[in-house]
Amino acid sequence: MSSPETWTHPEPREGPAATAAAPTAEQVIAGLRATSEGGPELVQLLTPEGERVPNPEFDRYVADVTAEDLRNLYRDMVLVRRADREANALQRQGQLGIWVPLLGQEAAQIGAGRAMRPTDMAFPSYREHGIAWTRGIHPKELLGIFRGTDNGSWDSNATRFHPYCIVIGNQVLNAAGYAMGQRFEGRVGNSGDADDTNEATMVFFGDGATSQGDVHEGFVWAAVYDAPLVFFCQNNQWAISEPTERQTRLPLYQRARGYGFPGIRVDGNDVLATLAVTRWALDECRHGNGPVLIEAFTYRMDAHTTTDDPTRYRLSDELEAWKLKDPIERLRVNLVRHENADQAFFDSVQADADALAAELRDYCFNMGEPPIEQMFNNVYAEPNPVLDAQRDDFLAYHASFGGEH
Amino acid sequence: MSSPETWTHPEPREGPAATAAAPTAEQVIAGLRATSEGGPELVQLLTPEGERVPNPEFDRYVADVTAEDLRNLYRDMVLVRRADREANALQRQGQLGIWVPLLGQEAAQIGAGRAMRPTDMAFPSYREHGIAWTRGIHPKELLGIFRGTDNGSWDSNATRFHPYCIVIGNQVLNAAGYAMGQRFEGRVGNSGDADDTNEATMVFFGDGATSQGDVHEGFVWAAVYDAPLVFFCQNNQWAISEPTERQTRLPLYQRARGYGFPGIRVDGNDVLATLAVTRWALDECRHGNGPVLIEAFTYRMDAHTTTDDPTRYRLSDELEAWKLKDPIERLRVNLVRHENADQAFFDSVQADADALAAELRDYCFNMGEPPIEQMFNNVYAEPNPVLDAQRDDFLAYHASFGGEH
Amino acid sequence: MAAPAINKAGQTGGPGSADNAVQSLTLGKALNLGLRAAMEADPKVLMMGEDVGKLGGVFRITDGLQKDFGEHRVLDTPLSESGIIGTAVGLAVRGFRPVCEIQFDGFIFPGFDQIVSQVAKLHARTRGRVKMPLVIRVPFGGGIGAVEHHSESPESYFAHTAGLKVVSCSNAVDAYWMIQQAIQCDDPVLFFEPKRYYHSGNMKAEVDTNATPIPLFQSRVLRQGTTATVVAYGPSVKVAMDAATAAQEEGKSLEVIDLRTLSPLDLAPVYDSVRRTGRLIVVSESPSEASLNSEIAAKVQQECFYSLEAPVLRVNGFDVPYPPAKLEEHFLPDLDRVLDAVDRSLAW
Amino acid sequence: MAAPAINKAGQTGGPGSADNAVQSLTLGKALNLGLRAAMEADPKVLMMGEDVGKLGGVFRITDGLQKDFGEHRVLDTPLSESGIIGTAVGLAVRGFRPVCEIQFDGFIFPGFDQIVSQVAKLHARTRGRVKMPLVIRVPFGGGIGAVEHHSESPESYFAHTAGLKVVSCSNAVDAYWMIQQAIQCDDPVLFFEPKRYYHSGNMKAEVDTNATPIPLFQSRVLRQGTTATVVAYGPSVKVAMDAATAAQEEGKSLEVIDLRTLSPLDLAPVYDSVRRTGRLIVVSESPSEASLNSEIAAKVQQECFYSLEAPVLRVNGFDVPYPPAKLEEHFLPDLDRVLDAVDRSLAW
Ligand SMILES: Cc1ncc(C[n+]2csc(CCOP(=O)(O)OP(=O)(O)O)c2C)c(N)n1
Ligand SMILES: Cc1ncc(C[n+]2csc(CCOP(=O)(O)OP(=O)(O)O)c2C)c(N)n1
Ligand SMILES: [Mg+2]
Ligand SMILES: [Mg+2]
Repeated sequence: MSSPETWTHPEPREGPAATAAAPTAEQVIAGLRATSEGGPELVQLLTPEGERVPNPEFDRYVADVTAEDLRNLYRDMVLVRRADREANALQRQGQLGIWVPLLGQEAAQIGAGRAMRPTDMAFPSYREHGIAWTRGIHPKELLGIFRGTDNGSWDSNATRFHPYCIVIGNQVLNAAGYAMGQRFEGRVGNSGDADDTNEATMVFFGDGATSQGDVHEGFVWAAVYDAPLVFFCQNNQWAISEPTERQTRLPLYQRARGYGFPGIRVDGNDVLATLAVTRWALDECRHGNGPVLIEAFTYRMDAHTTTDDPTRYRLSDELEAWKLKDPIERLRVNLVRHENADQAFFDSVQADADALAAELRDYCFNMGEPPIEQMFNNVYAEPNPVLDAQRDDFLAYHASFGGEH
Repeated sequence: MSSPETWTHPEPREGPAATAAAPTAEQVIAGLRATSEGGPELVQLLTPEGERVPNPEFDRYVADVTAEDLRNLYRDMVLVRRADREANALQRQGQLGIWVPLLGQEAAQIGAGRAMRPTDMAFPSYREHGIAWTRGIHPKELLGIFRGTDNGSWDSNATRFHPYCIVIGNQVLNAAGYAMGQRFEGRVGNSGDADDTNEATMVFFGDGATSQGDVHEGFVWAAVYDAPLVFFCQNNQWAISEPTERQTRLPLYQRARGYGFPGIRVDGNDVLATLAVTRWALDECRHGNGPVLIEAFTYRMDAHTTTDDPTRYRLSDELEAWKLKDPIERLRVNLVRHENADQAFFDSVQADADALAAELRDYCFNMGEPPIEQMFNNVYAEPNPVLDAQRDDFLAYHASFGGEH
Repeated sequence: MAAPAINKAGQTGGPGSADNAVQSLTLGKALNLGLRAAMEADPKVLMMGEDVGKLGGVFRITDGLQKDFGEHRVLDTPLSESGIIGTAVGLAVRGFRPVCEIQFDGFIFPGFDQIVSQVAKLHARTRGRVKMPLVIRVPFGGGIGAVEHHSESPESYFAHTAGLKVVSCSNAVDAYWMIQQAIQCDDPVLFFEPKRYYHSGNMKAEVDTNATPIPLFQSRVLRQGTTATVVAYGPSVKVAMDAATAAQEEGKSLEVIDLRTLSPLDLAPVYDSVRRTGRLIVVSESPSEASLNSEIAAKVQQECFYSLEAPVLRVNGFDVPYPPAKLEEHFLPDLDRVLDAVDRSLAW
Repeated sequence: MAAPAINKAGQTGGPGSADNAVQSLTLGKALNLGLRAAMEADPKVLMMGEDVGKLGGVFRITDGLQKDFGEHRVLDTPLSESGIIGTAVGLAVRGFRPVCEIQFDGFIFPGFDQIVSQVAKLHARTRGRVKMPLVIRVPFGGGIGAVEHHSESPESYFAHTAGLKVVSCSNAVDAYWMIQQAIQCDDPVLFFEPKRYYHSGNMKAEVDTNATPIPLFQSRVLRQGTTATVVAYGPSVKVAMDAATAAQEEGKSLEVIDLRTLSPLDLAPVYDSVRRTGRLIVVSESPSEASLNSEIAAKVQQECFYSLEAPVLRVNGFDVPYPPAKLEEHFLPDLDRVLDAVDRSLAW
């Protein structure tokens, strides 16, 4: 597999790109704007300094969160980040064709993911490694996508975590349909004990995706069919090289205003706030008040993918400003300040992270080559004589090289 | 050409459709709701009874409208309705394959159309016979579409009236692009005398169309590029058999709220209000404050097309209620009440309408058959040897029948 | 297959009940009864589309279904084709078997991305874990005197798309069975219906709802002959049959094959036939460049290389946008163009 | 043609100036200079697409253009392909000549409706009054080790669509000229670029910016031969040429033709060749069912019926979704599969 470097960039020999343009004034302003706190309507429960701020509306959604729960959220985030960094390194070492970093979005994903019940369903985009983690999917199950052996190896039925979706935004309609199905099956609006049988769906997409027609149609359908669907938009400020200004005039959570369902902006670097807001949104959906749009205001701290070069389009100042709001750091400070975690805990998390990284690495190095038949199998659920003949011909042809080919 | 009746309905022999269902309770309610005045935010300058009501915000946009202007608006509406009815009759007589009635939407279209300057551009859907009229297009230029001889014979460059668009909603993006072009060429935001060089674009679509992804993308692009584009949605309450409840929870003008540009609902049966609101919106656009969404709240008083049977899905009560708000009648009453028109005027309009109908009829009866080559010509602007050979072969083949075929 | 066996369908009373097993039906009515039978047989079967509920669809193919099965099984959807197909994908993931109606052929394109990127690929993407038992019904083809976008033949786009299956019915008997078989199929099926014959009285046929249908993905020899083979599908089958009747008067015996399945193609009967007749004419309303007819020609010239006495000849719509109605008689393959192709083949 | 004459392009200094007329360029750089020349030659030429501005596109093909021509001529657009193409239509109506970049082949489908219903039909719909001088650039094909949707070959969909023109370049010289010619063409052109060779150093070629290019819609014989003819386009041309080199060592002389134009097809050189060699192999990464290769086979079996000594054989990608990267070497036609087809043809 050729390294993606060779295809998204001119070869190094050609020298530095002629126009590695410095960001313009507008971009500087946009960048700085983005580092503000996300506007007055941003829901925040933990400040960047790790202080717990009261929120009369949302406190009750995390009233049951114990110190242990907080430690678990912290552990989730650290492990997910560590897996992300390890995978990024594996790409650099040529073990993966490409990697899509999640760095900086850990709180948004762990907060949202941990708000879900096992019976809820999730439709991810392609950067949802943290959500995957909360669905019980080991990071190694993601690797096939990026190494090029399969399109992800988890069981989407068992985990209720749909396959990654790479076509921007079109999974949103699939999620809307699934949520309609939950409603049609009577899994919405049951009260009392039967509340346990209620279900909801979450769909994940980025700021850039909001421009796609399918996302709009998802809003329309979910609204018209009262579908129990939480639209979870991770606004990480960038769609590859394009700032959110290329997609919208208004904060994205306000998009919901035109459809008649609630939209809310949460501090996506605050795991507690994200947990609270997502719990609220899922509750609304399960009780028949869906859909809901959540904009998690966060930041993509790394490149778009390992083939991307952010220095061409954004200032490093911007990244520095966001580092002060690191999602993991603020929970760590909070845990320490309230003496909810001691050094032993942090050491154990560190050890777990090391072990996870080693496991991931090991797994990656030992991933086999997929069998040729895989390309032909499962294209159809039922027989297809035309394709079967193609397969048989090719396998015979291939065998004629004595396995050398 | 087979009559559309034979293809959209079972043959008469098969008896009445088994399930010509009476509307459900929800539909009755929906229908009645629709006959309300469109909500508190509806802009109205003429009540259904023809009374002029003051409107501090919009009065100034029609302050220059003289009695003669009012008479001209009336004349426009009567002539457009007459052409519509004549074409409908021509379809019944087998002269047209299908007709798309405009009945009931005359005020929305004449008000909007007369607000445009000749240098503005319009992108219609397929029911915009009234807009066409205001662009100086004779109704006979529309007939080819419905008789099946061409796709409309007007010159869209000269009239600045784009061809009819039948794929729901996709002209909205085309209009957004055109308006972007106006901006790129510096035709927006010029002040003083140069205001005359400012241009804007209007795009017309229905309530049903608002569900299409392309309409959303049109909103996004126009907003992001500050395009001088007026989105003019004629909410005629129905998309074929589907009430607006199938498309949205909220009044449609509120859709704009999610994009950061103004949305406004106007009484689409009030030609004066529509004129005022559209003038305002075009002004905003020309001065660089676009885009704007207008929802013209109106009613489709006839079937969707001549092949449609509205008795299957809506109550005749609904139509009766809307008849009380007839757009032509209210202006007539107003003209009479203020003695701005006498019987001679009404007689002359009647005579003009009769003449127009006769002309249309006459034109229709004398429309020739299109030449076979037309099918091949103009597929490309430059030569295409493959198609040219197909054409030559077919023309030779056809000629071999001695023109009998 | 997840759905109940097909011979259960339509035996529970109503229009398709056993005591009334043979009925003379138009193609449209046969589809309607086939859909009804499928809905009765499996509560997971849903109908979705624009105007399919109260109105019964602009062609009335879903007539009466919403009334009898309710608004949660027959959905009058928002006006968005990507939405219809995209939500159907999600419903299928959830275990439903959605049957989507695209109102007219020319309006399938806003849903193209969902079809190509999701419908066609989800089963492969999940290595078989997620099935896509989805049917997309498309009234297609011309001859109805309609306006732009209402008479197109987009089937080749889908036959070119790996992961989809594509079929077309040409008569009431097939319509009744094929739609049920398509709904039972665990693969996504694009189902092309020859709208011009929906309500045609002289296309009525006796449909025996107790019969055992032939499998969905098989072509069928409709008429045997020796002079040349004519292959067609959907609305062109009638053209081919009419041509065969006319040819007979001139002493030419045409073998006519109804393709029925467009993907996967079932060309064994065609190869058999061409090996006997040595000549093949393929007929379709679709433009010809890079089309299904190109594929048939490409396959037959390979499989029957030594049997062909003339090249495979194609009778297609032209490579132009579907023309205004007054010109469609010239665009559409007709009996004369088929006979002309037969003559050219014979004279090769 | 509305745009200034092409030989003016690139003669006004800068990288393409006269005193530096011959340069050794990668295919990607040649495209970049071709686009620059087109923008210099005609102020109505616009670039639009995702990330085409500051970033210069994910492949850097528009590198430096926004900096030099401004944000109103090189548009970093919202993330919506229907929007890119749909607004380009409006801009073209207004008199612009938009060049749209689709970031990867698999992402053209959300824009499919605009292409099929508007781009392809507006000129016919207006009986020639509205021109559509629009170019849609599509980096296409595989071999880059990418994830799903990034390696597809959707060209057949467009070749099947009346009203469009479709071309593909296979080398730097063609890339430089063909992109300028496509932009000057008054018809909409789908422009397929073999992304896998964008930055390939050993595909560098000497591009003489003062030369006179051959017309856009012509195929070209790249290598003469007598044993069999091999036809290819885009990335497969290199495969065909490599096969010809390898075949030569075995004493077989392959004639290689680069199609260049996929719609309209220019098969005269192919017919000529097949009449001499009697054998034809067509190569393409696209799935084969109802594809361009089917079309070529269908046409050649007709035009060269008495010359063919074996059927036209196709070497295509398989009819499966493009596989994960580790399997793409098996999916993609390679030298061996071409040689195998040559052998099968010879043995027929
Ligand atoms: C339909 C489509 N168009 C283009 C792309 C290429 N692409 C991949 S990611 C991306 C940017 C997405 O930005 P956003 O939605 O903000 O998500 P993020 O990557 O920031 O998480 C683009 C343009 C794609 N995958 N799908
Ligand atoms: C993409 C597309 N899908 C379906 C249709 C069929 N169709 C024609 S008109 C119509 C309803 C349109 O309703 P609305 O937008 O409210 O406009 P109106 O006809 O009421 O003026 C439908 C579904 C179409 N023309 N285009
Ligand atoms: Mg983003
Ligand atoms: Mg309407």
